[in-house]
Amino acid sequence: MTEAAAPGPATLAAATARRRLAARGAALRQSVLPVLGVIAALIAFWYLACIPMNAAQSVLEAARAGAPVTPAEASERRGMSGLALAVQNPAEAAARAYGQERPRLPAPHQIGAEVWAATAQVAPTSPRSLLYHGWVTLSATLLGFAFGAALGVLLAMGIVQFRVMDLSVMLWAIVSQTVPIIAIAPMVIVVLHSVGISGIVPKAAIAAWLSFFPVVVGMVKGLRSPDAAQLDLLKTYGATARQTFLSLRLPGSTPYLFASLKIAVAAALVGTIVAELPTGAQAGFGARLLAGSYYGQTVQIWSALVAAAVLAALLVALVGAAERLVLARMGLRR
Amino acid sequence: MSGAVVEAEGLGLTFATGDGPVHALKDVSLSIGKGEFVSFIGPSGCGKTTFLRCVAGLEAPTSGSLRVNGMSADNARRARAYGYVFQAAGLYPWRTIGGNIALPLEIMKYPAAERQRRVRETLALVDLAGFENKYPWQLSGGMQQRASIARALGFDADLLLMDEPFGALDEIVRDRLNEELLALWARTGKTMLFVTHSIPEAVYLSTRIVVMSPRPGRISDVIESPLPKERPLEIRDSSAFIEIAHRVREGLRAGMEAA
Amino acid sequence: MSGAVVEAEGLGLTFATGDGPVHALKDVSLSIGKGEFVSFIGPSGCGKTTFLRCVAGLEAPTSGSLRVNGMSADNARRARAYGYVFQAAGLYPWRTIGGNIALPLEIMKYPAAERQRRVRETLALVDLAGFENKYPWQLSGGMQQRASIARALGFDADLLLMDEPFGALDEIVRDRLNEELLALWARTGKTMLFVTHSIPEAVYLSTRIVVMSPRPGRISDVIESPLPKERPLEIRDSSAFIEIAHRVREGLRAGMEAA
Amino acid sequence: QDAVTLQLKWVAQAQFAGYYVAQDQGFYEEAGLDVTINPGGPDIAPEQVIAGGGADVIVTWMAAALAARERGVPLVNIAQPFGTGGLQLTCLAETGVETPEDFPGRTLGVWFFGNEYPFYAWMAQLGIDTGGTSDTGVTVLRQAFNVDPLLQGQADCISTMTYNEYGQVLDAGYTEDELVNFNYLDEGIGMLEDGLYVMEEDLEDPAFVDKMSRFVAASMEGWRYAEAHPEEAAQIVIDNDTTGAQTLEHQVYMMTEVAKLTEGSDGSLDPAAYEQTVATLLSAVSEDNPAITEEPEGAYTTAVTDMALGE
Amino acid sequence: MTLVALALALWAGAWALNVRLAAGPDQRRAALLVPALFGLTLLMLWELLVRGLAVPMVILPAPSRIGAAIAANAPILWTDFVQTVLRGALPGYAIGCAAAFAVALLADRVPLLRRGLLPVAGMMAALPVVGVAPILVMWFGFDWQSKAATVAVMVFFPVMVNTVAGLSAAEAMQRDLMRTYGAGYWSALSRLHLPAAMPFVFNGLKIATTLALVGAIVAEFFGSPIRGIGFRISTSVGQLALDMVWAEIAVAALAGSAFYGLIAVTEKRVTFWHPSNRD
Ligand SMILES: Nc1ncnc2c1ncn2[C@@H]1O[C@H](COP(=O)(O)OP(=O)(O)OP(=O)(O)O)[C@@H](O)[C@H]1O
Ligand SMILES: Nc1ncnc2c1ncn2[C@@H]1O[C@H](COP(=O)(O)OP(=O)(O)OP(=O)(O)O)[C@@H](O)[C@H]1O
Ligand SMILES: Cc1ncc(C[n+]2csc(CCO)c2C)c(N)n1
Ligand SMILES: [Mg+2]
Ligand SMILES: [Mg+2]
Repeated sequence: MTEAAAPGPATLAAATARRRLAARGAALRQSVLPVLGVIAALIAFWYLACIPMNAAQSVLEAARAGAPVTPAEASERRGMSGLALAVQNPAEAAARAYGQERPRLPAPHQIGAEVWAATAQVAPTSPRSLLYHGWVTLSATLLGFAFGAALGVLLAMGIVQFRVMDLSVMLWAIVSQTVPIIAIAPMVIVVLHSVGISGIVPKAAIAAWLSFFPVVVGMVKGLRSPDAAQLDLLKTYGATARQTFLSLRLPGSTPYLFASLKIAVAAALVGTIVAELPTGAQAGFGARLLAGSYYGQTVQIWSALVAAAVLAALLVALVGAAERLVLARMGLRR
Repeated sequence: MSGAVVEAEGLGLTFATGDGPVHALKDVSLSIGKGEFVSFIGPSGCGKTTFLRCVAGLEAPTSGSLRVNGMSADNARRARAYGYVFQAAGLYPWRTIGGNIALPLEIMKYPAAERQRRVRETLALVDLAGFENKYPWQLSGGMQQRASIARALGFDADLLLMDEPFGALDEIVRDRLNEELLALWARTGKTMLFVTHSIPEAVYLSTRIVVMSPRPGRISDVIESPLPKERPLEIRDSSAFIEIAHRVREGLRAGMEAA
Repeated sequence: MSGAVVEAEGLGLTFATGDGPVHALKDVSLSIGKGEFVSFIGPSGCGKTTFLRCVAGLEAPTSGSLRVNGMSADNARRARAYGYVFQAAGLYPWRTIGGNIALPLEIMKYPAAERQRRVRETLALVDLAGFENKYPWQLSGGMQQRASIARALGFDADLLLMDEPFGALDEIVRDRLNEELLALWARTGKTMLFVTHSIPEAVYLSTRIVVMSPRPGRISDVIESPLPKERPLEIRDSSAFIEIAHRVREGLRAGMEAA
Repeated sequence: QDAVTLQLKWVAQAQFAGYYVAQDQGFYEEAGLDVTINPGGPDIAPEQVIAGGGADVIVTWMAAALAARERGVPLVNIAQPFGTGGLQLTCLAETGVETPEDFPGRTLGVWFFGNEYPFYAWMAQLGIDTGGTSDTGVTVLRQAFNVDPLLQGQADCISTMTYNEYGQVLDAGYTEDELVNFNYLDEGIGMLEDGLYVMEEDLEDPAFVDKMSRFVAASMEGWRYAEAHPEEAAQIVIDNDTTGAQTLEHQVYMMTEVAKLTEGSDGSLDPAAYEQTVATLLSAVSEDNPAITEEPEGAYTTAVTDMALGE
Repeated sequence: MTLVALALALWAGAWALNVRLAAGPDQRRAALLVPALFGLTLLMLWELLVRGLAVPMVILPAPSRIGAAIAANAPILWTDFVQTVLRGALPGYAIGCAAAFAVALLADRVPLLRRGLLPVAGMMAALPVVGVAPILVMWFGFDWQSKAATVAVMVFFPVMVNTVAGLSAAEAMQRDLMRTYGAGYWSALSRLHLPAAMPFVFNGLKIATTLALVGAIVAEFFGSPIRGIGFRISTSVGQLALDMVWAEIAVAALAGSAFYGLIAVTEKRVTFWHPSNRD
């Protein structure tokens, strides 16, 4: 490229900006719109599903209010499916599906209102704030994820480098995951508590328990993904195990590592929430879920669920962003 | 015995596959001295690659003995005795072309400045200057192959194992690289094991030509070249050259018919 | 216009890469009639593969027009107008060699007995009889390449696109396959687009030789061959042959120097 | 100030108002105590926590405490703030259950996790099979700690506490006369509910006994205050609810109902009620109901309450 | 304390033995012996530590007591196994995986759907089971149906995400080949995309096996008949019968590992061609 042929810097900048805008527009059409479309379809289906799901209560309320319903007898209605009830009482079922206090399936707007009320309308430090509970859960999740990911990577390295570890650890790592965590969690908490450890650490320990496994599996697969030809090349250089690891296995495993980190961060969140159930329903999304279930507050359960899902999505997106950054640096994104 | 860089005695290798064993090499005996340029030629599937892999310590022979630089092939490998150009380019997709060529240099702990210098030089040698920052998939097949040659030439190995390095190159580039290779060899006194399918190439480059025949892979003929060390491209029109080429062709044909 | 199998007009293709655009093809105009055997020759990286991929509808040109069998390249692809031999073998690792060759036959719904027959025949044609049940990674580089040739020959396409199909083969097998290919072409009247780096091969096979030059890839010369359709291998020693080969070499050299 | 850790059996709610009120009103502080109240949860067994050293004193049901005692956790009742119990079986009248004779063939929701002992004792008394296979038996559903099975039509009867789940059924739109209640107390298999338990070896230390007596006294003061001021007590509970999930309305209801259970008690254990609990448990020992197999010894002490009330 | 010291010595000894075995010539024997020895060491360590430190039984029972509980309660454990694994986990696994596979195919077919569905699916994948299970119990009743539903929901996302990833795993060159044949969708699917996807699919299936059992057990915590692994665990915790709790945990772990092993063996057979399985 000669200087003379190059366009002036101003035009170049303008062209770049235009291109970038166009690219952003394309990205919008490519990624955001389909997501919105799918979400819209889901929500539409959700609203529709509310009618039969909540029909029993709708009809009960209607009957209480003196409206004629079929069948008229409560005992006959028992055991009828929601769909049948909705078909026989379409008007009542549709009209009363979205305003119930304890719906079987809350409508999206009810959840939205609850989430809004619990985030925007209370101080973020109040136990009534979802942000507060989100932070409680998030902090344990991040700590557990950090531990779990580190442990997972270390184990995977050991498994790939040492045959003993491959033979002994892998099997038992699998076994550790088949142990019902919800049964173990309370015991872990009681045991740790009895040796004086409480607070965030027991929760993080359980989060780490769930999150190390996907990392081990993915990372082992990734570290073993280089094919024979690629390994042969390094053998011809007489590369040490360490060098083979650093220059071939590690970069080769990066895509696998990130795929598993995404699963692991979601698993860490689930682990934290599980751990929050027996810790005495004190705080965090787990406590919200539990308390909601004890007091029949379905809307509250769902809003905690939605909040947890959003948090998970954010965490996964964060890992995804890191992935794009790293892979782009490595030239692996085309 | 001393001075023999590669010393094979009754070498054999049998692959066990799902439907029966495949005899890739059988009773191969060969001694290659320091500074020799030995070409291997033979029909596809006759075991040329397998032999080179044995020398490189990448495949374990199932019978016979093999010494490289007086050590076992595996120890020679660990001592970084050789450079290897594989039949397929095998560049690492996460490294740029420059990064791929720097890879062995990094592993052998060449200082950074030296690495840069060598990458630049070998890239120029294979005519890829300017492609340093491209990724492998952005290169044509022949360009990838040249990058892999550059990768093996970048560091100082006394023994070079090259498996059809110029197979995907056009005649002109190939001629140029043949000349370069010969010059390099003359200058450095490296020992060369070179697999090719081109008879003229084999004759032009080699001090000795090993003709192989297939199933099981054996040495069917070994032809010493009387050509001088100094070889301009025009030597290919000389009668001596044509005569050797003819012998190689005959050897190949005989091996084929016997099989 | 009618009867033109491939019709390119001012064809251009630019790849956008991380550090700037790469002009792989520029202003390529070419018309290939039915039954022609056209070879493409040119230095590594000049755009031969890219041009073949455009014809196959695997790459979309960024400028110019291209018709294949009177349709767009994409429609021709859908109409299964051609067979393609890639520069790398690209066999599916989960299928045996036989399974790989049967793949297009299955897709094109050949009856099972017919499939079997054709697999057997084409395997024999490329000298791989007996390897039907082996997996790709159990074959040598040249054997894999032959399997991929067999895969493209197994079904009846009127147009064959071959990208350096014989690059990894020894001279003898190569000669034999050259003869076979020529015989097949003469028998069936297929149209051939053939990329090679070997000048004698191009001259021996082709009715027309397209010489390309690099950066950006352009056609620098088109050479019509006056050789008769009937071509014994010995024709390569004829003066007509040597003369054309010389022209091609000159064309190549001129293209290289201009670039 | 002496530190005391109290492990509750359940989440922070008005069921434990007395302790929260005592804390909030400074009764503990006045008694020279620094009390930490740890709420429980569905899978935290307070008996396990105290055995592991995670608490000094726990709130639990007597059946569970006696069972733990037999399994090597020597718990001792030191006080019994709940004079009577609130556990009942609530049925929908529309299903046609009116008396225990209507049970066979029905699906009954039962709380497990150590709360199943009274139920099995009762069924043994009624002679009803609980295996779920015979027509004359009942199908037992392990009910989560909510009322969904009744509202969703999955059970004919469910376990409720007068002060909590029963209110939830009412909140769901059912009226009192649409519901049929079987109170365990009325059926004669009442078992002592929320009591205070400590480890036996701790009681050997007079300083600990003294600490506990002050704790019990202050707690009972808290209960008295809570009974008198249900609204305020409910608000205190809400303030201590770190989940932020409770509603004041429901906690006021709960406080009012809990008051009915604590009103009669000055904190001391009624030995007759203890005997009845033990007798009921022993009368129905079975595979499903392995609470205790033999008469417990030294499972309660009046020393603490004597001291507390003596002051 | 001596017991603790003994435990540590035992650990060191067994590890040394394992290192020797793994480096030894008989790899087949090592593959069986090493993990067994490792597990045995863990158990011994546990036993000695629990005894040496006099941990109360209600906190952590020793393996010998757990073994005794298993032997004494075999019929109960069998009933629970049938309820949780055969009636809850397996049907749920089958349904969830089949649905995930179908949706993944659909998403792969319709690019718009894929771009829209994947992020949403990622979000749903992170829905905590403990939140979903009570809702599903409310919807599907307390018997095995709700357990199967929970399992189906849990396994759905990992299988789907992996399948979608797998369906795009074929290399550019392999796809180009299909394109040159003008292969139709189903042709390319069955001959290229499915085989190429299998390593990924099995990845998902393997993750799903561990989730399946956990899901079925978790769901039992939110309402169940009076049998099942989860039911027994939570009831036994309440009764402080910790030996029984661990007996059930052992059953769950055994069943889960066997299930995992089954899928892993199938994977080896199906993806024999993959470089990681070749030698
Ligand atoms: N995917 C791609 N991205 C960027 N550049 C590419 C890509 N594919 C090819 N090129 C570039 O296009 C040019 C032509 O490549 P092409 O593969 O057509 O060459 P070729 O003539 O087939 O060479 P060879 O004989 O070495 O195979 C090269 O400079 C190459 O770097
Ligand atoms: N991993 C393997 N498993 C089984 N058989 C193998 C394996 N590698 C090579 N072979 C067989 O060994 C024989 C020799 O192969 P080799 O690659 O050495 O041939 P080659 O002379 O290099 O041929 P080409 O010129 O085609 O590259 C062939 O018949 C091949 O099928
Ligand atoms: C661990 C545990 N869970 C449930 C109960 C039974 N119970 C007692 S009070 C109450 C009210 C809930 O608001 C319930 C369910 C218990 N005693 N312990
Ligand atoms: Mg080879
Ligand atoms: Mg090419």
